Amino acid sequence: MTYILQFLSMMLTALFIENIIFTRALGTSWMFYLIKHPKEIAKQTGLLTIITTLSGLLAYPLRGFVYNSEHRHLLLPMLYIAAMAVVYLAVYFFVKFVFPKQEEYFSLNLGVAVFNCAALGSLLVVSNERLDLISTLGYGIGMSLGFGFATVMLGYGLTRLEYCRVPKIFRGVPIALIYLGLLSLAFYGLVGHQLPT
Amino acid sequence: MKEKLMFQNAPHVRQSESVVTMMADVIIALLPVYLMSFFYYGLRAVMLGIFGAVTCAVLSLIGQLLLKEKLNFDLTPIITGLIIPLLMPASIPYYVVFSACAVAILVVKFPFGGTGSNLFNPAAVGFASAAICWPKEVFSYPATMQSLEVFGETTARIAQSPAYSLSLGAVPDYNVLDMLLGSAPGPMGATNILVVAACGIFLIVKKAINWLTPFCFLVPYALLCVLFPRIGGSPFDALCYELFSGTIIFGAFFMLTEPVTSPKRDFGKMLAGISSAVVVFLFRYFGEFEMGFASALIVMNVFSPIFDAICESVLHIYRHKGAILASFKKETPAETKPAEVPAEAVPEEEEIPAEETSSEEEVPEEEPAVEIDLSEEAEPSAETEEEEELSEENEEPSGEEETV
Amino acid sequence: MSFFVKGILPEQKKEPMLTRSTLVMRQEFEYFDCDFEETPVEDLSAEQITEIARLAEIVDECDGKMLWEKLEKLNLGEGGTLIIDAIDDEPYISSQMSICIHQPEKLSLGIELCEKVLSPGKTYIAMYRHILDSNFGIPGKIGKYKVRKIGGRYPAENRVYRHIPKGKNSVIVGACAMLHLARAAEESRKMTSCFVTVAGDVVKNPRNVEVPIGTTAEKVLELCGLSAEPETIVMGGSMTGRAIFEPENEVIVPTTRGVIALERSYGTYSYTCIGCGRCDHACPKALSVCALRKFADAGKFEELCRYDVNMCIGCGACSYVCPSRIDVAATLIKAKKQIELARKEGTL
Amino acid sequence: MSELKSCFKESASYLFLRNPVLVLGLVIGQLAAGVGTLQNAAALSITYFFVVVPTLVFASLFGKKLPGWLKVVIYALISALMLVPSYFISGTISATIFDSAGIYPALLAVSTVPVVYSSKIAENQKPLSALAGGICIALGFAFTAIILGAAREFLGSGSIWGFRFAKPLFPAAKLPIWGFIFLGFMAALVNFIKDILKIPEETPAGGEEAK
Repeated sequence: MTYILQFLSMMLTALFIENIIFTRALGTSWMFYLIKHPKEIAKQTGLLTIITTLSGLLAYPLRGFVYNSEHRHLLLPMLYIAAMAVVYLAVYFFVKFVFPKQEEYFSLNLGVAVFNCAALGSLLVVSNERLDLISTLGYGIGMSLGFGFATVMLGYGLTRLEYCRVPKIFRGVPIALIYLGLLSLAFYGLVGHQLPT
Repeated sequence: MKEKLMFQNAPHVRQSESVVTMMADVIIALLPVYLMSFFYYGLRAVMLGIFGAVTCAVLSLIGQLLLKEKLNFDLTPIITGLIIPLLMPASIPYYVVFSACAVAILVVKFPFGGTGSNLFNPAAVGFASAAICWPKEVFSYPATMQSLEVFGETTARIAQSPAYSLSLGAVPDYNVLDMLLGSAPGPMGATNILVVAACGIFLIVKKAINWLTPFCFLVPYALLCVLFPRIGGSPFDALCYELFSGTIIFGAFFMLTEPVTSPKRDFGKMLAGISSAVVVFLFRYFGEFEMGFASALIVMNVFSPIFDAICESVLHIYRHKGAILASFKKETPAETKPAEVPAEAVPEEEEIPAEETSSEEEVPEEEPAVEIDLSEEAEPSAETEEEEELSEENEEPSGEEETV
Repeated sequence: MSFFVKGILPEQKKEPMLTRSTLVMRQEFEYFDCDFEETPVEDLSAEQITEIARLAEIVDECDGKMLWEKLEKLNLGEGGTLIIDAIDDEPYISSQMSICIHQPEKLSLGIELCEKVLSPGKTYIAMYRHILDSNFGIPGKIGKYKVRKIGGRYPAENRVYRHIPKGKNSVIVGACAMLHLARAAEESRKMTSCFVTVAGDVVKNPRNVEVPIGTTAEKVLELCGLSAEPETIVMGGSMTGRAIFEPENEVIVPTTRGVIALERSYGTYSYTCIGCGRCDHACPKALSVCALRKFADAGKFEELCRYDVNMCIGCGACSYVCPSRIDVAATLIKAKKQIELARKEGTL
Repeated sequence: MSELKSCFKESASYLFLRNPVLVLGLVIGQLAAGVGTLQNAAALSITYFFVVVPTLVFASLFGKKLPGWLKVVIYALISALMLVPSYFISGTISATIFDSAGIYPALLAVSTVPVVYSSKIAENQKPLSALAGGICIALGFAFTAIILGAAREFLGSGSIWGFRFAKPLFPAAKLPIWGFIFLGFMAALVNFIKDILKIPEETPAGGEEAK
């Protein structure tokens, strides 16, 4: 029971208080891509959740060796990218032999869903917090779900911008960035005054 | 006779109320609040207000010039500039007010297209950004009844605000009457609960704001505070301290009701009020800062179009009720013959005040089903309709009683 | 549903036109010939009355259709209702109401004839009740016919249907048409004139005037006198009428209900929408007007259709209530027409 | 020769008119959150250069010979390998650079350009134009990052490259939110300059800006 509570509290923390987009600004370009393709959001968020969980599990026993190294900042990302590569291959072959019909979709989209800043970023943030296994899992899943939540929220706001009289020079990327910044401001009120690491 | 004739579209009589009168009402309602803060903190409070208003007005003119728009002297930036200092302590340095106003106008308003297009409440964002940037200045409140230096650094005695005590889980050392009258330290405009509430009721009576928004915000918020108190003691104390500390009452009347960023329909306003009560409560309960209200308001602004969409989908069903019912009844023929069939034979469905403008084509466009909607909920006589209207009007005073 | 649809309550400004007697503009009468000219009015048969309406060329002023077409097609029967339209819910306009007040005998005769043709179970005269800015009392009965006071907000004409019993036939005819029917039956007079309200803040002597069809707006205004140069002259109702530029070329037609001269124009008076949502509540059809206007400005036709722009009846309530003085109704009507055009061309 | 010229013209547009950050909207998060100071900006620029250029060149050389599902892994692993030299070079900037820049330099290895762009565009290019394109993308990134880093460092802590010479004007400028907003205004500025020069949206000419 305590494990479940711990898991849930870490998940909610990662989902709202330390939202991956609003407070850590990870995976924004992928998010902007997804906003243009709203049907993909649910699928890719699901993929992201699976990938982060699996890679986190895979790298969890190994990261103890890396932590105390002098070159932690170099070795940790390389370890995670290697883990992600393994997970990518595993998932790909799993799909290829179990659901052959889905192979085309996965060969096109799985790569983007695995190798992106949101996935690697959430893994790195989790490892920097030095949490135990349950919390790591909860935090990772919460971060992935938080990504989907932020994408939906931002996508809704940006469609609203189509009907605003946005000046010509602000249309497109600039207004999306300002909108994102202002939303992050709201979440900062919750977190308090601290820089993310 | 011909020379002066001008073109104008159909309704040739308009309501006397306009944006200017609405905004002027809000400004008039803010003046007593400034008077009270003048009473408690001296001239500096008034100077901060004037400084904020002038800054915002000048910046909005600059923004309009930069966007090469037609210059439009609307009063909305002045309201923004008057609200921002009221959310801050009277000892706030002028540069903090300036930066908050600059963010409100140049970041929140103009990139989105100026008045009427902003997606966030400018005052809330301006205040939130200042609070994040200079938390020490924004959240240290001077004790009341001391005249502060008009310009420059202040050397006022700093007191702990009730909101901060609450966030620590301690009972504030001011009694409820102090907090009602505003002699507890806090944001310079938001502590005078009685004055602020009176000004809010003035706005409601003048119909510059809708009574539903503050009502639907404050009642659920009070309920939440009673159910989950942060401090010990009787629920009434907890309620009063939670409700009267921070910017809850001020925000409910002056910030939550901002027309641009709030939902359009009454139903949407109700939903928004209730959900912002929950979000504000959560932000204040779990948040690090005392600025829960402003942050929660920014988050709620994102959701207001969703509330509009909910209203629209409800009304869509209402408008197509006839057609939906008909299709439903077709599937279940066991029921009695629907009333639609003879009513469709009503020959002259549409009675538009027929003039040249409402041309002939529009008449057959009207679907007969819609007329049935009206007839279905037919009142038996004109008297009942009058009662219905009276009850509509009677609801307003009841809302005012609750909010005081 | 009053929670969603509130409607508007415009200032009616019907005084002093309503209580003053109708002014008759000098004109030549035209008469028609028929076989039953000598028959007393009481003995006319239903077919003969329809024939009279046809010969007299009576136009129903509330929708511009010929009266005889209405009379010919219908036989209401026991459960049917005949509604005499004297609603006049637009500000200034009071031509139909003034007929009911000043010429009740003629009107009763006209209604009696009409009843003979349609044989309805119930007949009443509908009038708009909310004339708050004058202490004029609407009579309970005109002749032997009951007056039903239509309450509520503008546009009241929709609300008439609320009083129709479920599943029953009903027909609405204008009060002026009834008056003309009575005249035609008694004097064999053709419908050569119509009733027009001449009002506005620069009209010296605002009155209800009976003018010959085809008179120019300029002449009508000269008759009543102007105290200042008007910026806007409106043909038709104050809510749905049309601003005119050449009063010497614009003629009165049977459906014209008013000529209104206003000192100030709202044409150049424009703020941006602040999203207050008053238009949403004003709309009698429960449309999301605020969103519709945004879509119309952005040219989003699919969204406009999804939000039911085709249900707009062009009543102008949204424009009336807008604090920013935006021409919401005109925008929506234009968008509606564009969509109809696109549908015809098959591009949508 | 003219082919070479057009290839360079194409690549040079990445510096300004098709700036990867301000116009294409890539790698925003790392810039907004990671570039709080000028030193961080330099570290990120170096890392980005090392990550992007070899990956793009590799893609144009061998991309077409690889099966579709393997490509992404290979590109990601190459860019991860390239973190090694960039780590040691950027380590010379300052002793605490990796503590202040945090996880953001490492994240560049899996950003859009090395992973997606290489398989979508660089594969169809010749190695030379891929090289030029990669260099220009990295330079365009560096240009944006350095301006942003300098501005935020000056406003946020009143210093440039760690040398303090003024009182901080606006301490919150170091926060990611202000990174987003500054980037938004910079992108608006680019649009404004494009608007003044009357450069059409689709066909960037990119001559005089490429200094």
